[in-house]
Amino acid sequence: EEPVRGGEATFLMSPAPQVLTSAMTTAGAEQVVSAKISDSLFTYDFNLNPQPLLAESYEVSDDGLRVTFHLRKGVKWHDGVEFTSEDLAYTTMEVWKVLHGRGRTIFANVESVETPDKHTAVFVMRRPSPGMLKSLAAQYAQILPAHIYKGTDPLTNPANLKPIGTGPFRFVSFQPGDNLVLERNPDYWDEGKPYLDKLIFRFIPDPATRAAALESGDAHIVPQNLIPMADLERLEASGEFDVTTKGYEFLNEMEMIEFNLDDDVMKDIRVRKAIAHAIDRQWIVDNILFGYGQPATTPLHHQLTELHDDTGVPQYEYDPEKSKALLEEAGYKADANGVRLKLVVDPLPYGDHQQHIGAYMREAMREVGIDLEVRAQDFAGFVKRVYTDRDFQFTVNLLTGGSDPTVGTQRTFWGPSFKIGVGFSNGSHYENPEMDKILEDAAAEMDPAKRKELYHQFQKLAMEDLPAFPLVAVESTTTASKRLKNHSIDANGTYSNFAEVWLEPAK
Amino acid sequence: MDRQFWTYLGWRGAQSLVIIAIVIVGSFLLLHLVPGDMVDVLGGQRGDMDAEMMADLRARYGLDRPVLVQLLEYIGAVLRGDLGYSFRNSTDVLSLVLQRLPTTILLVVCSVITAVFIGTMAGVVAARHSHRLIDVVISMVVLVFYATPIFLTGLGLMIVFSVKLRLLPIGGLMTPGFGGNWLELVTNVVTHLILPVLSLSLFYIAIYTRLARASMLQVLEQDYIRTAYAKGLSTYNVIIGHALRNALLPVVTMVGLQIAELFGGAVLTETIFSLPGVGRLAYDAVFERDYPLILGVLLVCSFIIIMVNLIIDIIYTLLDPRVEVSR
Amino acid sequence: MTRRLEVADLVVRHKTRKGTVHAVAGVSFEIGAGQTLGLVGESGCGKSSLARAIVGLNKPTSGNLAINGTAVDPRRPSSRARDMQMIFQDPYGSLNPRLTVRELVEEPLKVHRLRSRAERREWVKALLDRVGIPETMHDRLPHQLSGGQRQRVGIARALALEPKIIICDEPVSALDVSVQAQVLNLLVDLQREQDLSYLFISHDLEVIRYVSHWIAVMYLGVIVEIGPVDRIWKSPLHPYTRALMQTTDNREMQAGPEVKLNSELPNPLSPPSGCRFRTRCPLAIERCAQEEPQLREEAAGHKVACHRAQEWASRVSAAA
Amino acid sequence: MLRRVLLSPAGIIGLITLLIIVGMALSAPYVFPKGPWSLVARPYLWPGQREGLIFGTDALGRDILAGVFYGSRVSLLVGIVATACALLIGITVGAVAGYFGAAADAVLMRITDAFQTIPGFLFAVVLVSILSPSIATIILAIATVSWPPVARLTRAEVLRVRESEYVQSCKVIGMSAPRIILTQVLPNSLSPVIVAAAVLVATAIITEAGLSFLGLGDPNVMSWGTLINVGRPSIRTTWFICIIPGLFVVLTVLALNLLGDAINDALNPHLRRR
Amino acid sequence: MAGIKNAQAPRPLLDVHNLSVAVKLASKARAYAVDKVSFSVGVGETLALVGESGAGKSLTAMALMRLHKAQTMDVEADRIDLLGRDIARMNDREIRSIRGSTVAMIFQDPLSALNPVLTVERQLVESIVLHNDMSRSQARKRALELLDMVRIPAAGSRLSEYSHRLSGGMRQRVMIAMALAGNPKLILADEPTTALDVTISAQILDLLKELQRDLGVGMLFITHDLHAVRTVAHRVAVMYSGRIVETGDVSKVFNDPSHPYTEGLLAARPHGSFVGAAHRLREIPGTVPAPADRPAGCAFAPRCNRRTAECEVRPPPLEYVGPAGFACYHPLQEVPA
Ligand SMILES: Nc1ncnc2c1ncn2[C@@H]1O[C@H](COP(=O)(O)OP(=O)(O)OP(=O)(O)O)[C@@H](O)[C@H]1O
Ligand SMILES: Nc1ncnc2c1ncn2[C@@H]1O[C@H](COP(=O)(O)OP(=O)(O)OP(=O)(O)O)[C@@H](O)[C@H]1O
Ligand SMILES: [Mg+2]
Ligand SMILES: [Mg+2]
Ligand code: NI
Repeated sequence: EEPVRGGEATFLMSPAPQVLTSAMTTAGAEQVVSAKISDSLFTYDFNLNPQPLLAESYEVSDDGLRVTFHLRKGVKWHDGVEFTSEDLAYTTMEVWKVLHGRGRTIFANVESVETPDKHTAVFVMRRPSPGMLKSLAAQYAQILPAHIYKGTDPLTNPANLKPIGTGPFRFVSFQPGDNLVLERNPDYWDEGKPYLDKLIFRFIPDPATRAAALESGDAHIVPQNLIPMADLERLEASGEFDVTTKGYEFLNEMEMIEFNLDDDVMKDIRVRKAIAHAIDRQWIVDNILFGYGQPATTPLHHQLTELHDDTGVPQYEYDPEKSKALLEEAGYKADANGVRLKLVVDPLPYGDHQQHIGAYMREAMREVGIDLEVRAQDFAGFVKRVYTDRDFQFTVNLLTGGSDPTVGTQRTFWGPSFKIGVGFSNGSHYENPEMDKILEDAAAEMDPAKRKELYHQFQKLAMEDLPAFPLVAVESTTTASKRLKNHSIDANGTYSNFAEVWLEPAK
Repeated sequence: MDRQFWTYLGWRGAQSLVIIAIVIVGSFLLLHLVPGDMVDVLGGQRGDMDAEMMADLRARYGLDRPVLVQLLEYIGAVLRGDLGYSFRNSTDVLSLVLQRLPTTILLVVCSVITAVFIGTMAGVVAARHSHRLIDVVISMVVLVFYATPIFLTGLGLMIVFSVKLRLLPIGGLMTPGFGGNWLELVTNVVTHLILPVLSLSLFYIAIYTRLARASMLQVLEQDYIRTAYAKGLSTYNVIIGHALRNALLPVVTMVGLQIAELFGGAVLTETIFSLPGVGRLAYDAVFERDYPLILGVLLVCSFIIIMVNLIIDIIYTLLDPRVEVSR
Repeated sequence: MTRRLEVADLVVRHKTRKGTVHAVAGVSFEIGAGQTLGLVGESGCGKSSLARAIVGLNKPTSGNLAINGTAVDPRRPSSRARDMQMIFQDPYGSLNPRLTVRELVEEPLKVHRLRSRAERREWVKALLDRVGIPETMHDRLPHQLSGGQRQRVGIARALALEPKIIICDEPVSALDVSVQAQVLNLLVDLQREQDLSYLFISHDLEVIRYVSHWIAVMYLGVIVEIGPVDRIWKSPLHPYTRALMQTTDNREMQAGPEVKLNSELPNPLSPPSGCRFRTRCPLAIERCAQEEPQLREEAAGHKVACHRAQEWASRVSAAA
Repeated sequence: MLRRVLLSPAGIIGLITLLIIVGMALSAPYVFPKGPWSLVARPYLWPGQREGLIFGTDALGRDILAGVFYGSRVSLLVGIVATACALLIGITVGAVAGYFGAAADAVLMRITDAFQTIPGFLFAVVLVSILSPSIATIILAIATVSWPPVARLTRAEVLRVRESEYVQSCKVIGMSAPRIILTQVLPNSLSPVIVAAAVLVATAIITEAGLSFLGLGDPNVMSWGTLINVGRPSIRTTWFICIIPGLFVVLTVLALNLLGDAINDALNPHLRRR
Repeated sequence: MAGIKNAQAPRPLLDVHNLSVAVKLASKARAYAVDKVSFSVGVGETLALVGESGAGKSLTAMALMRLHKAQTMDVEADRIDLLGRDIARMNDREIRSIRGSTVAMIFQDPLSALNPVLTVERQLVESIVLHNDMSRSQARKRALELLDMVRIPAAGSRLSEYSHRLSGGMRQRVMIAMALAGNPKLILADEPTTALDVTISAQILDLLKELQRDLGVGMLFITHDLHAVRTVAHRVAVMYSGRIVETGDVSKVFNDPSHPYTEGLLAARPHGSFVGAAHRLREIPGTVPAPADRPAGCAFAPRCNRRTAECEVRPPPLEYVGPAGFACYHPLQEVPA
């Protein structure tokens, strides 16, 4: 189909972004909006191979300690200033490494950035970091204009709310909590693009309202499961909307149980296994996720096609009898009511799925004689309870795997990442020197085959020790009007810059 | 308005200050005595902050000092017109709240006016025909409005008028990036507000109808109504000229008592109709443990509610010359 | 004659937002055993304030009180209850609507833990019998009684503790004429039987005259004239008393200056200087504005607070 | 009084509806011995789609009818307990402020004012979320925001009754202040409060539903609000999950209001017949 | 004291025949709160309607003006002639046209009878404009005249006052001024002085008497104050439990009553002191029956010491002896057989 220029597309989101740059935050909303305003070095294809954006090409030295980026020429910031390697150097060293939650890990090994000329930047590494190259999309690595930020406190720079970027869309207006209006950048480096005249973001907190807005034609695209799953079938059936799971290959979300290994009951692997056997994960996929996901076989998401490998990895199929036997073995006898032990689960209060899984587990656990209480709290309470007070038994958590294990999964299983007070770190408090070594080696391994093997060992060991039990590998959905084209064409999906997106004129 | 009136107003002003002081101290202590602070949430969301960084942040935001010290400083700041800084939103609380306030005020004021106007009319009609069919019908309809939770009304109205009939926009205060002259702007805002205002006011229409009906019935029993009839006035003139103003007095009082509730109800309405108001701001702030912001919202709301009550007192004084005696 | 109740220089103030009302501005009198002091005056002159201060419902600002010769601190409304009781004006409002007649009369005894249960029953029965409430009505609630019956229950309740002093604040004003007579007769009979002392408040001069041994006339917080009933009735000296008499069918009043009032009570928040009555008094002279007249005895027990009282007093005695 | 209530059609309808709901609450464990949580069938079954599930199933395949039965227990419990707490606080504050007046009145009423100037529902949201949602915190929050009107009402009534002659007469017979408050003032000033209580229960039920709607319900307890919350995201498609419990909220609130009105009417002529 | 003598026989202004007011009770039953009363008021004459509380005096007045509550009461009458027109048969519009203009009313409690939120001027001018063809400014002038007429000092400044700022006597004067605004022929005064102090009440009675004489209007003066009757009325009708039991010239009725109730009422008022004379007041035992509990025969019979079996069967009719009449089988003047 031939793209058509013009038109306004409306993009629904929730929560609302608080600032309009993602260089200093990991919050999803900020990532989505800022990607449209400011381009990153790369975007990624569905197999997570980098595709040029602001970096036309790159090369890595054999020892992996020098990474050279050749930057695109003739790119201008929205205020007309030229984009140079200086911007990249500044952002890397003073923003990503210092202020960005993930960036602090991803770029931890970057010692300095050399700028031999305006269009070349060389990352000098302390240790090789192959994972870094998977993480240069806008959401983790948004480049800031040095001429605006340098010498200021990036956290309070007014440009955070009136961003100046290099991307296909320019900032027009922002009503915090309500809407953000962007317009076409006529000086975009990729001439002719973008196609849309205007891109409007509306922040709608209520799921039913979002569905209604999409249906009434007030909006065109809703990313990341923000349309209630129960509505998807009907919307799809109406013929006016598309539901796709493409475009989340970098996200790789996983519903995972984290067992608190500091807890006397949870310490016992038999109990952990018993819990694992008591859960019918296919039921969860079918009934809670409406089929958008798969029972997880390893801690790595199946969308990480290069590394995901479950051969020889122990599996915990749904088997209540086995579960009961394990509990029996662990010394938990059933009382008159059939109750063997009482446990408390803390589902992550984010969206409904964890709560629903918690509610399902309460019933499933009853089958095997576990009286499960589902605790409710708000997000802050959850984080404090689990990561600071460590006053919990197990969670149902939603963990982002990211484009590479080093970005996400690693922190859940790597001993040193256990830090009191740090959210979404090693919540289980799992410490196994063998595991630590595997993960550290894998992180620095440049050879893809060896790397794959190391991660295979990781997957096996993780499932043997079972500090955390991966329940479901979630597939996120984007729901969009059929009139909106080209919105999920790479691994960044709705997180990409939307330069290619166009809107079919209404009939 | 004589000196007495001003003394009275001064007295009310002093009372208001005391009330605000109680609100400040009370909510401040409440928020600071519960577990979990903003840094915990921040740490959680960022994913990889270490304890040191969190301690740093606490020091930076002043969260590491004794609660009483923080309280005193907060009070000092409030007196200077500074409600603190919302680190989550990278803005100072006051400007954040003020930015959102117009929407909420618009919503609440429109709802109050709608509720009082429709409610009073319905109440007067019902009282005028008390115990006849029309009264029973009005009373029942209004009772159903009253019994239906705001969110059901809101979602219902939205599904009917926005999705099915596509008559009115789904939510928001105006079309994003709306550009047009002021008349178009007003029209745009009005169309956006119809459903939220309706869903918020239906509940209150019920209250005012019942109140106006009861108060009208009571007023119609009064001797001065008999006097008015004895003068030879027609029923219409008696009701409009003599009864209505007296019957409105409890309604006016009720508005004062209920304005706070309306602000509360705005949380739900703003959530459903995605209006960028303070209700939603506070709701979001709660989940982010943005204490300065929560405090700021509570404080500004209380302040506004107190001001509204002062205004209502003045209106009351104008409507009822007896206040100087009765209060 | 023993002095049952002595009141000296009693002052009662009410603070309101508009200012302070001197509802009772220094009142002194005494009541002997078996005697009634009738207190008349226009509405708002402070009759109730005075009565309430005496029984302890108001805290007086200053003043002294003695019961049976023993001083009582008027600012501490402690246990005056057994010596002194009160009968209220509103027969509908003065009885708790939730208690039966029997319970209402028994209540004071219970409060003071007097007598055994059985004795209490007996006593209540006797009391109710005395005030003329038939036994069939003992278990009724107040709203099932007529006004006169309620007032009788109120009287029985007041008598339950066998006090010797009863303060009656307009006990018959709210009653129908035909019932009024019943209650007045009851009160008079009880006084004779039990040697009671009454402070009897009314603004109906005929009623006051009927029940009282002594009459006091109050105006804006002060007693302007006080004396034996016959003296006051036949030869009132204060112009205000004379004005009140004009509103009755008093044909015995001795000739004197004709006083007809054409104005209303001045604002009690700012009473006139000098003689409080001077603004309405057709006979006021200059002195009245400057000097407040004191109560002076013009004849045995007959005291008047008027600068010109002696003028008519001499005429009255001359005529007598 | 009951007779008077039963004489009015509104009173009868209200009472019967309420009795049915109480009946549901009491019979829930017998009718649905497996409890409201058990996953009986596929999620999102429409009412009547499968035999025996007349209200269908919710987002997890739980029987909505069972949820409604058990929900009535919780909703009524929340309503009644929260109201009881609010009444306890409100009546105490109101009675003390009204009877003793002066300083006690000034202090208590300013505190009451302060509570009344904070948007109630918003405050409840803050309270429940920072104390973490559970049935206890929900009750606490509802009670906290609903006592001020009770205090005001009680105070006004107490002020009225305090000035009545029968209270004066109790002072004259030497009754102590606490005894006067308890035996004279409160019994005679609580009728409007009782009427208000019916409405308070109703309001508490609505508030609980509202809190649950915002996701602040107790996940371990099946209330109507829980069902509404579960059904809310998919209200566009499977609206019945939300609407059925919603209708029960409406019904209960209606019934309570009708009953309150009837009690009010029954009390009033009684008081007026003087 | 003697009643006021009326020189010539009055032309009837108002002639009421068998007026009844039925009150609907809670139990759906009806009770006659006013039971077939007949009376007339002549031009320039004052008829006092006396009786104890609940006798039906106010209802009688209300029924004449049709101001009773239609939902709970029914009014029946054979005939109510007002200036030759039968107002019992008038429709609502016609009744409204005579309210305030031909017939005016004054009520017992002037505080509650005046609208608290409207100024005196607003209320007075409203009446004036309604019944006279006047502009607002003329009406204002007329209002001042009226206030002067009822002797309100500094009338000009009172116009802008609200009723709660006025004293009781002043309020009643305003009410009277309002009643006079439509130049009525008949004034119904329902206990106009009961709420007032004795001294003020005397002033208002004087004023009413004067106005009535000067303007030549007829007045139905309702009261339970026997002294007031003597002061202002020419004739009196005594009501007991919804019926007129005795009527006649004031001096005749008061000095030589025929009905035992009238006599009892007069004797129940204290005259003299018990202290010297040691006499007790004459009591009438029992209380006035409520309309629903009224006995079949003479309503007064249960309290009457002259009753016979006859009295309990049928109510005695009101029989006239000349201008006076009474309803009793055993009048006081009866020569014992
Ligand atoms: N509680 C109070 N607060 C303020 N002012 C009061 C109070 N009680 C009485 N007053 C004022 O004190 C004055 C005397 O009142 P009081 O009730 O004693 O008069 P009274 O002679 O009993 O009148 P009445 O005949 O109407 O009963 C009046 O001006 C009244 O307004
Ligand atoms: N609205 C009403 N509903 C029922 N009964 C009524 C109503 N109004 C008056 N009555 C009854 O009618 C009877 C006559 O009342 P009315 O008011 O005419 O008495 P009244 O002679 O004016 O007494 P008062 O001296 O107290 O004014 C009373 O017994 C009263 O109870
Ligand atoms: Mg008094
Ligand atoms: Mg009357
Ligand atoms: Ni005479």
